[in-house]
Amino acid sequence: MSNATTFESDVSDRLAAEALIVDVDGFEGPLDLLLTLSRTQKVDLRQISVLALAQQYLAFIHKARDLRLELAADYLVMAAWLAFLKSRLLLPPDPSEDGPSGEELAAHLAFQLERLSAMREAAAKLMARDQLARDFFARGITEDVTRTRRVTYTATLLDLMQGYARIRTKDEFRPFVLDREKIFTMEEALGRLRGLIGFAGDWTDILSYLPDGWEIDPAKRRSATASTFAASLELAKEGKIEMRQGDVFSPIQIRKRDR
Amino acid sequence: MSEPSTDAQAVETAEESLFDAPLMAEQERMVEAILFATADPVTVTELEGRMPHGCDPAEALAYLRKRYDGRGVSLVKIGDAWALRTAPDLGFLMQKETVETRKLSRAAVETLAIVAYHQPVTRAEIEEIRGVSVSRGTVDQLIELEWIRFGRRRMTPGRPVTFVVTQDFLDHFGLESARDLPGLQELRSAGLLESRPAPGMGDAVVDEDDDGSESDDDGDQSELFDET
Amino acid sequence: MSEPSTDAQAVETAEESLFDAPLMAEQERMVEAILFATADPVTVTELEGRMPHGCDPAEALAYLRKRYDGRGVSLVKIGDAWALRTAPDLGFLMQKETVETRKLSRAAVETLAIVAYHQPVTRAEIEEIRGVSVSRGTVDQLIELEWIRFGRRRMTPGRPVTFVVTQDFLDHFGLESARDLPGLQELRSAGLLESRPAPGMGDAVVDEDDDGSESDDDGDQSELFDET
Repeated sequence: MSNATTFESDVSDRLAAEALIVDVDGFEGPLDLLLTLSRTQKVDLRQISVLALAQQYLAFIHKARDLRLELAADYLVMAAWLAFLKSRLLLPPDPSEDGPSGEELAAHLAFQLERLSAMREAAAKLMARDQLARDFFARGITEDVTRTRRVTYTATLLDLMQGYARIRTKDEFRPFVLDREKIFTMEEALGRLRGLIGFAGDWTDILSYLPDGWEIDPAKRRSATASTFAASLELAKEGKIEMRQGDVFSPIQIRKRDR
Repeated sequence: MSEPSTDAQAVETAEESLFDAPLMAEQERMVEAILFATADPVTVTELEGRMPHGCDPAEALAYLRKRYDGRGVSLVKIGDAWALRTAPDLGFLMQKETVETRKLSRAAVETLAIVAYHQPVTRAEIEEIRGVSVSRGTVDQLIELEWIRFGRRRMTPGRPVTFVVTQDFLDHFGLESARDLPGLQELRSAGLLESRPAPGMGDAVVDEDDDGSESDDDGDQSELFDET
Repeated sequence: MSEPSTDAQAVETAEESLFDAPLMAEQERMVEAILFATADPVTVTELEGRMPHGCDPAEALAYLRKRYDGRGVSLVKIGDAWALRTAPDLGFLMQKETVETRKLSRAAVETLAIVAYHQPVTRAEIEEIRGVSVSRGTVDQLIELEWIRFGRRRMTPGRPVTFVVTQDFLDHFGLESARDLPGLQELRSAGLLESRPAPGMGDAVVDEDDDGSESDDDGDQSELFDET
C-alpha cells in the first residue's frame, strides 16, 4: 500500500520534472525566462520590481537544480549575477565601493527586458502586416518580350562573397599541406623502427634511428625525434625492445629484446 | 492614330485640363506601361532612363497614383522605387496565387525585427537585445530571403559588419521606407531603440554615437535613426 | 467602335444608381486585381469561380475595358480569356526588358571578388590567389561591364598595371565602398562559407583582415590583405 503511494508520488514528481524540462527548453535564454517571469507581476515593465524578479528567477533555478536538471551555463551565470544584484539592492550602498549601484544595475535590467518585450511586439506587428504574395500581389505576367537580345551579365553580392570565400577557403588549406612536410608521423616512425630494430645488436641511441635528411632542419629534427621516441615507447610496450637512459638528459638507448 | 485625342480628353476630365496635359498624359501612359511590365519596383532614375528625353516621371507618377487610388491595383512607393501591387483588401481572391512561404522561426522573426528597427545593427547588438547568441542559420536564412544584407562596417574596434534591411523587405511588408515601420516613433521616444551600455562597462558599446557622425553621407538608412 | 460610348453611359448610370453601382465598381476592382496578378490570361468562367457568388465578371470586364481604353495598359481578349497587356504603341519602352541577363561565370566572379577584396591588384597576383591563370576574356569582360578598370601601375619591375573596382561596381552591388565587403569571419558566421577550414587555420587570415581595417584612409584597401 505504502509502496503504491510512493510509486505514485514518484510518477507525479517525474512528470513535474519533465514539465520543467520542457519549460526550460521553451525559453530562449535567461532574458526570455526573466521576461516570462516578469509577466506574473502584472505591471508595466517600467514599474517592475527587479528585486522580486531576481527572487523569482533564483527560486526557479533552485527548483530546477533540486530536480537535478541540466541547466545551460548562461542560466547559471544569470543566477549568480542576480544573486549579486539582490545583495546590492538589499544592503545599504557602501560609499567606498566604486562601480555601478544596485539601482543602476536594476534599471538596466528593466531596460533590457522592456526593449526585448518591445522588439517582440514589433516583430509580431511586422508579421501581422499585409505581405507580398500573401495579401497583395505583384504583376503576374511580366513582359520580357525578347525583341532585342542584348546580353548583360549579372552577379549578386552573394555570388561575389561566395566566390571569394571559395578561393580563400582553398587558400587556407594550402599551408596546412605544406606544414605536413615537416612532420614525421608516429606511424612512419613505427614502421621505420620495426624494420630497423632487427638489425641492431646492442644498445643504440634512438637519435641514430632518425630518417635520412631529418637531422639538420630543427623543425624536422624535433618532429622526427618526438615520433621516434613515441614509437620506441610503443614497441617497448609491445615487448619488442628495451629502453634505458643512463642519467637525466643523457641519450635514450634502445635494443631489441630477445625472447 | 486616335489615341492622342482620347488621351487628351481623358486627362481633361481627370485633371481639369492642364496646359501641358497631352504631354503629361502620354508620360503617365508610359510610366503605367513600364510599371505594368515588371514585377520588381522601378526607380525614378530608371524610368527617366527608359522614357524619352525631357520626361518628368516623378510628376507622371503623382498623376498615376491618383488615378489608381481606390482601384483594384494601386501604385505604391517602396524605398526610392515604385511598383503596382494589388489592393490588400482583395487578397482573398488570390488564394491561387499565394505562394507557400517558409515559416520563419521565432528567432528569425525577432532577428529581422531587430535589424529593421535598429539598423544598421551588428550581430553583437542583436545578441545583446535578444539575450542569446544568434545562430548562423538564422542570419543565413534572412540573407537568402534577401530581407537583410550586409551594411557598412561600424567604425569601432574590430570594425564589425552591420546588417540593414533591403528593398525586398520593404516591398514584402508593403512599407514605403523603414521609417514607416509600425510603432517606430513610440519605440524611439521611449528610448527603446538606443543602445544603452550596461552600467559600469562603458566604452565597449558606447560608440553607437560615433556611428552617427560617420553616417553623414547620403543614401543609407543609418541616418534614419540619428536624426530627430 | 460603338462600345465605348454605350459603356460610358452604362458606367454613368451604374455609378449614379445607389443600388448596384458600388457593387459593380467593386466587381471591376476584383477583376482588375485578378487579371493583374494572374500569370496567365483568365477566362470568364474562371473569374466567376474566383469572385464572390452572384458577380457578373463579363459586365465588369466591359467596364474595365472602357476604363483602360487609351491608357498605357489595355484589356485584351486572347482566345476566350482576358489579360492586361501594355499598349502596343509603347513597346519601345520595353526594350530594357528584353535584355537577356546571364549569370557571370565562376571565373569572372572569382576574379571580380579578388579585385574587390585586394585592389589595387595585378594580374599576376590574381593568378596567384586563384591558383590558375586568368584568361584575357575574363578581364576584358569585367572591364566591358565597367566593374573593374585599370588602376595605377605598380612600381615594381615591369611596372605591371593594376586593377581596381569602379563606382559602377559599387552601385551594382549596393556598396558604399569596397571596404564594406564583409571579411571571412563574417562570411563564415553568416553561413556563407560551406567548408570549414582546418582547425586553427582560419583565424589567421581573419585577424589580418581586422588588423588592416584599422587604418582609416579612404582610398584602396590594399593594406587589408598585403600582409597575407
